Amino acid sequence: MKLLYFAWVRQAIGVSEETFDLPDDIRTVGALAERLRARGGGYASAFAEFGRLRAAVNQEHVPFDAPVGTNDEVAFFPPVTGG
Amino acid sequence: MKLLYFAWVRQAIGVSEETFDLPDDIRTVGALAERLRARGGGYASAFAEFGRLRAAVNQEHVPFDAPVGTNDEVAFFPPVTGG
Amino acid sequence: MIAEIRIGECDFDAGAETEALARRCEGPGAVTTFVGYVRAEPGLTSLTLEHYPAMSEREMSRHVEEAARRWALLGVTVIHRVGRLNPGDRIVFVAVAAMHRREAFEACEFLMDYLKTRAPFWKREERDGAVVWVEALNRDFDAANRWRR
Amino acid sequence: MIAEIRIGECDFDAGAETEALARRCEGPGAVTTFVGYVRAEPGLTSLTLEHYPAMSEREMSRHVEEAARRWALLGVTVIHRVGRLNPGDRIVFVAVAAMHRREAFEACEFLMDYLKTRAPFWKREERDGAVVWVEALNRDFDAANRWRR
Repeated sequence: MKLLYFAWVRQAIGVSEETFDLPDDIRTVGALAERLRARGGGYASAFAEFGRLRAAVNQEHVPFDAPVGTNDEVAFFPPVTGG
Repeated sequence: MKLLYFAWVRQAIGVSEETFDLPDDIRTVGALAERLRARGGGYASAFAEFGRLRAAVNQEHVPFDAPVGTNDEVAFFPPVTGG
Repeated sequence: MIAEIRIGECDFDAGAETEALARRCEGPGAVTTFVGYVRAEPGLTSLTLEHYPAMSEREMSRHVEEAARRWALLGVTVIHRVGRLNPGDRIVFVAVAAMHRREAFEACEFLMDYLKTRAPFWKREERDGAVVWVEALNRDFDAANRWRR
Repeated sequence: MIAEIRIGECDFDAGAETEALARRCEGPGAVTTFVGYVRAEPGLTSLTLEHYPAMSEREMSRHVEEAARRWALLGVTVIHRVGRLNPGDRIVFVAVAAMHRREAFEACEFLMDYLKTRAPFWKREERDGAVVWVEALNRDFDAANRWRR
């Protein structure tokens, strides 16, 4: 799967995108976020508070209990501030 | 006093403005409209239905029971349709 | 609050007016504009606007002052054309500059609703060779009444 | 309904876009526009916008489709700039053409409210030499929630 990070999430982690082999036991966006947080370092700080994060799966906004699959593009970012 | 007519009121009467010596017994816009209607001809048709008319005294919208004085500028016209 | 009100036969450039307003206000966050056109309708060949010159600009100034009392505005431009117009021609322009979009949207719609129901302009249409005065619409008065308080 | 959506670093000409939309729609009665600017604030030296390219245009298309389902619209133009901008620069343009002004006003405000809360753009400001990410505002979410049904 492809992971994308934007704004301060990207800055904390230090990369804007990466490829990730989705483990079988991860079935939701929230579980994926927990696994990424467990990497520590920039990931731990980017994923410290899920309430400050939003997610999209395949370019659509989703809640953290939404399912994820192995071929999905998953993005994590702060609440949007365009316009 | 100065009288002004606009849109189909002006067309029915045939003049756009005129000077009028306000009689002592006319104290409101409505009484003035009745007196003009009594002139007959184009005035009778222009002032046939007060419900279709609006008025302004000294460039401000007023209801037909508003007072008029001898130096006022009084305008009669249909509901506005600009914009 | 910087207001500019113009009535006349001249056409206007909506983009240039929008930019001029933004520059006059020195850094607004939001500018909302409205452009009203002569609709292209089958049979409609022209539209002629007359107004009550001594009153129309005063009335529009009163609307702008009322808008400025209700919302935190930085600037307003109102332009209304008179004379003979063709389908597709611009008739009216209202632009409102504010720090935030909500004020700009509300004040712009308020000004249009008031202009439609209180500014002394009258339209007559030439349709299939006949000349007819445009009738005022109840929905315009309903729209204006929303702002009463 | 004719929609045009553009995202990029290029500036836009609000007047030319308004006229282009009106021409494409062949005789709308009303065009409402919104222009958002980088506010001129003490200490603010620049604003940089980033976005999620694969998603931002799709998301804005979804908003335009939703607006077209709710209101009788003739055309919509949405332009959003990205990259580094200075105080006073234009950021965003939304224009809505309709037969009547009410639809044009409501759809334009709806599109801005949705764009502010759902389109994947992020602003960071350079203020007095420090770089800070702009925080989302509760009032923007309240504004967007007004349209829920």
